[in-house]
Amino acid sequence: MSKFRIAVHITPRKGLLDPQGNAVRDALRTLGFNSVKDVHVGRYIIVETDAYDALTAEDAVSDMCAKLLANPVTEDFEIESAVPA
Amino acid sequence: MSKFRIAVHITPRKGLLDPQGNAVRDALRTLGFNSVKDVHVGRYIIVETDAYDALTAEDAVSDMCAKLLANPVTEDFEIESAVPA
Amino acid sequence: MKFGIVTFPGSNCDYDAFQAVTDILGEEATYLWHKDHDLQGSDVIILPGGFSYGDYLRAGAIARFSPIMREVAAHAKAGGPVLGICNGFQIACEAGLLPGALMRNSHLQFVSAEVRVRVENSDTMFTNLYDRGEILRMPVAHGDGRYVAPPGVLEELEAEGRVVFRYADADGGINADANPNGSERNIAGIISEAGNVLGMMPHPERACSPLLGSNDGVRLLESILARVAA
Amino acid sequence: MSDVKPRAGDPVITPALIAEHGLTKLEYERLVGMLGRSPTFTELGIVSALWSEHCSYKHSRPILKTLPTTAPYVLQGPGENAGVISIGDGLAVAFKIESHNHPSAVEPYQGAATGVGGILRDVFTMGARPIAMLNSLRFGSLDDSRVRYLFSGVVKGIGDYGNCVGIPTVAGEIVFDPAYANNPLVNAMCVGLLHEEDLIRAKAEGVGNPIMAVGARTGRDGIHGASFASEDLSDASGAKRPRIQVGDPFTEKLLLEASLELIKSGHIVAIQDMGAAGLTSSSAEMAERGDVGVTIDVTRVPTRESGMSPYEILLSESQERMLVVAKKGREDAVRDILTRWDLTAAVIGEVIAEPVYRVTEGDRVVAEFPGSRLVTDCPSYSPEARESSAIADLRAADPFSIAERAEERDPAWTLEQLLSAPTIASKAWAYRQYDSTVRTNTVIGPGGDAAVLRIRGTNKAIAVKTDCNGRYVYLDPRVGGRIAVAEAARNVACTGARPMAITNCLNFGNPTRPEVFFQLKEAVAGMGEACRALGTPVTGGNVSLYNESPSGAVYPTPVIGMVGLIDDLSHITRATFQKDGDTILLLGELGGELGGSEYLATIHGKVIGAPPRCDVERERALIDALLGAIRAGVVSSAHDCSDGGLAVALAECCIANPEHESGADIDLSSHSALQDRAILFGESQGRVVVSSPAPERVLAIAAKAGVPCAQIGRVALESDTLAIKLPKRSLRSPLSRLRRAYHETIPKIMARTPEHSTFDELAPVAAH
Ligand SMILES: Nc1ncnc2c1ncn2[C@@H]1O[C@H](COP(=O)(O)OP(=O)(O)O)[C@@H](O)[C@H]1O
Ligand SMILES: [Mg+2]
Repeated sequence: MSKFRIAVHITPRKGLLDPQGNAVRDALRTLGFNSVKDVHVGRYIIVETDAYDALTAEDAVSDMCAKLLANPVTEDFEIESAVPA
Repeated sequence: MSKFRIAVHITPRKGLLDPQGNAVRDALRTLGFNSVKDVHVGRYIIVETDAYDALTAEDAVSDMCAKLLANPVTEDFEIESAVPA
Repeated sequence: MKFGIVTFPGSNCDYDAFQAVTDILGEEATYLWHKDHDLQGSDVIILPGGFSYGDYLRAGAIARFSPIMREVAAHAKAGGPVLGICNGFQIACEAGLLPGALMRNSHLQFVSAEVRVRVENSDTMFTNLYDRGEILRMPVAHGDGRYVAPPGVLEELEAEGRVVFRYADADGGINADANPNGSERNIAGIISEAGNVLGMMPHPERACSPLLGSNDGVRLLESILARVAA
Repeated sequence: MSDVKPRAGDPVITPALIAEHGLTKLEYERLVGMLGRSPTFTELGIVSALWSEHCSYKHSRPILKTLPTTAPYVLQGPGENAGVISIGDGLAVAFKIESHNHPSAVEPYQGAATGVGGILRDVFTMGARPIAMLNSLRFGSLDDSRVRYLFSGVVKGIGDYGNCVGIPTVAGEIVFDPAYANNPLVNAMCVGLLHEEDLIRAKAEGVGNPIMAVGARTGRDGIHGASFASEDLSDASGAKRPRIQVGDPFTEKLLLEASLELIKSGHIVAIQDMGAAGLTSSSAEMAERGDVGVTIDVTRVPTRESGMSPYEILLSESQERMLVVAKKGREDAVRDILTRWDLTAAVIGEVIAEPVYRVTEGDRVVAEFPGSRLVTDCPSYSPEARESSAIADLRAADPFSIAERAEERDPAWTLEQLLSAPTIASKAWAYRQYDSTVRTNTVIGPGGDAAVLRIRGTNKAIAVKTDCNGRYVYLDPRVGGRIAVAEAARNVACTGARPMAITNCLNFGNPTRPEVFFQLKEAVAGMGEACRALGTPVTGGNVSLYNESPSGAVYPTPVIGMVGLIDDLSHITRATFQKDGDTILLLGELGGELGGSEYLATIHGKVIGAPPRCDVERERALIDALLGAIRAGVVSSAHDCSDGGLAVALAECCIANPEHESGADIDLSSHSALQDRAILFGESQGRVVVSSPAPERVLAIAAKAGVPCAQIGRVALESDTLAIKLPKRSLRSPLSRLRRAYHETIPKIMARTPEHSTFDELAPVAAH
């Protein structure tokens, strides 16, 4: 067993209203960043877990996303490659 | 001008209590993911902006982070390379 | 004396602050629109509670860039009193009028309850009508009320008597059970270095009538009156 | 009439498509008859939404007509966005309850949040400023992790939305029963305050007046939510998830302020929330009420996504939107107000003289219906109603035939079991997440019998509460319907308020099943009887049918939202014991019934017997006596007996307020004709526990009103025990144990699952 670090990106599902992203976009424009077209705000989760190898670690995290970390109704998730921690 | 997409990771500053990370870690263990050692929860922000080139876009986003997107007292941020959107 | 109460988009305790000032204190109050640049001659500024800009991103993060905040900062710099309540406290921290930050409650839930706070410093322009060590009852209602500050800053606040209120139990004990949000050192309210900006999570403006459970907040407003009028 | 032709790219109308739209063959024929031709895809969508149960009330309209709706103080009865009653001093109260059951079953956080948003809009479109939120929730057993996930998600959704908008959530009820396992009920109620002269109705008027879309932009959210709400929940519902809308309470707050400013400005003639079936139902209903025609151009509707079809724009259920009929020439003034609040307003149509409902896409007509027949011609059904014989058998069973368990020899054990039943235990875990004090009017918040809000500028207050015991309605719908109203009235009266009027939310199963339709008919009949006797007309409500899952229908649950008026602040009365040495009295009869009780359900796992009798005239007398005593100033506290009976009521009087506990000594030993357990835990109706410093005055007032009343004990502030002498035994419970049972149960259960409260938008567990 070795320790791995896996990063997960969770973003609001496309097409669903993203009030948080909209508020940040508008705020940035008010601050003078007029070229900002769009903003999406999601979650960034880092999981440190023991596993036999990177693949097993990634599989486990994918399972965690489906079960807990992401809300399948409103969110999409993306898992980065595991790195030794 | 072209459109770029820049991802930003904002994480709770090390050493600060991360109750959300701890709660997720405990929850994952309750669900049977016993090998999970630690979890950190941060924000993932995607900015889509117009800029002359990738570098200018990244600079602008770095400025956005310093001004608004991250709280310097409690958070660290990291900007990924701009990709054409 | 005139109180200016800032209405940010999403403020929802501006009305309560207005009522407390006009109805209970019998003083003049005016709403200040976030897009304006005019304090309308206000002597005291209240940054009220609520969810400015929905508290999206971070509580208070967007509101601090509202046009009116430039004048509020100038007013504070000139020694004018500023009272930040709940979301107003969060905005004041984000704006750098007060040190530290307010993070998600440690239990991760919104908390609406009556709490007790102990008066730690009764020698401020906001607390001069209280006794030091006195226990006050006030409502809290927030999701992001956990006060944090870098270690050095905490020591400095303590040393300078700038921790004004601390969550306490009925007997004045400072302990985890009395702490509704996990704030460091049970801190419920702090004051700026110059002593003219107070930020607090509990709602004094909701504690202004025995009919509603407590009028312990009245003397906070009266303290300002006493000091500024003097 | 215009020439309406199918739009390029629209699906062809087939029997399968018609079925998918929830229309029966007969309904489709009715539509063709009305149009005199085949409908376009857009028209099919419109009709599917408007003729859905949710919008058309096709199975409930004739039944609802039997309810009383008038009183001199009713300014607006059913038919508008919310009911309105006058409370004197030129002031009025607008209130309404609504369900969001199906969305919450699929996505509890957003489902509940958008339910709160919708009911808020219903109230502020009447010109009222919302002053309080309530809710009524039903879930399965908390032992189930999926139920805990639903419960925590719904509570967080309600809290986050109401807290952000800044309206206090002050009262409600939460019941846990396996009957709701796969079909939770989430009903939200809003109460608003207005000056009578600001009352505005959603009635399109004035030919040539522009119709404007105001607030958030339209996206592809929740298309066909209304018809979704009119189907059974099956496993296939999971596939419908993209329909779920996302709420934005921040925009709602801006919309609230902007709308109230708009109404005051005099620039508009009507305003209505775009709720279920969105633009379609709001525009059609406004036209029908005003008996005018309308035309709408979908290309002028501000959208969030590009390429939306007329069908999608018309049926979108994007939140935080309003439809406004402005006065001609005031368009810019309207826009200015919205702009000040960072919101958009766009002219999208016009009121026309020609009696048609017309939708265009630019110049092309994509839908057109004659007159207001779209609304008025919708079908109406009275299917067969027949009681299920299985339920009749349950009712006939004798609860006293059930033997006591060995542990029951100590009644303190039974009492603690009941206090820790999640349905009875303190709901502070939930309502601590609701801001209940914002707006500084909350005199009594969650935790009392009803919530009390003072009315500024007067010496008055209003009391509000939601109530229903679905188990009673299940066992006997007529009696259960009566009890729901009577209990709500009693709760309001316990705070010192005269019950004034109700709103209601009828949560039932599939009405095409005879036993469900029977329940609906009977329950509404019972409600009507109680409303007439108590003088509390119905000013509005909501019907939610098809609350079924593969495991069956929910208990029939007609939730009552009651509003009462207190005309002197000094009459406000609390539920818990206040003063040492006060005499404790029981207003009403001891009763001794056990049928349908929480005792049978919790201790014996049985749902049997006839629910308690409910004599509505006696309920009326009880309320008169109670209010008489309160107004005479001789009542220190008043708390009604409901779930768990007299023993639970007494325990709550002792420990419900953790800041002020007191013991009590009670003597009921003279009632030897009754079983001890029936005395303690029977749920006979029409009873209130009162504490008083002047018991003889209470007795005299009760006698005059013809209400039985007896002294049963004394408040013992310093005692740390609730002691009750019974004919055969006695009960002694240390307050510390009662406190633990009552206050710690739900927090402990919810602590088992930290995963459920982790994120803002909750993550579900592995139940899907
Ligand atoms: N969902 C809820 N939201 C707010 N308050 C609630 C909720 N559920 C229960 N409460 C409060 O808890 C108290 C007890 O509720 P309930 O058991 O329904 O009382 P009763 O039996 O007298 O009808 C009431 O004050 C009620 O307002
Ligand atoms: Mg009650």
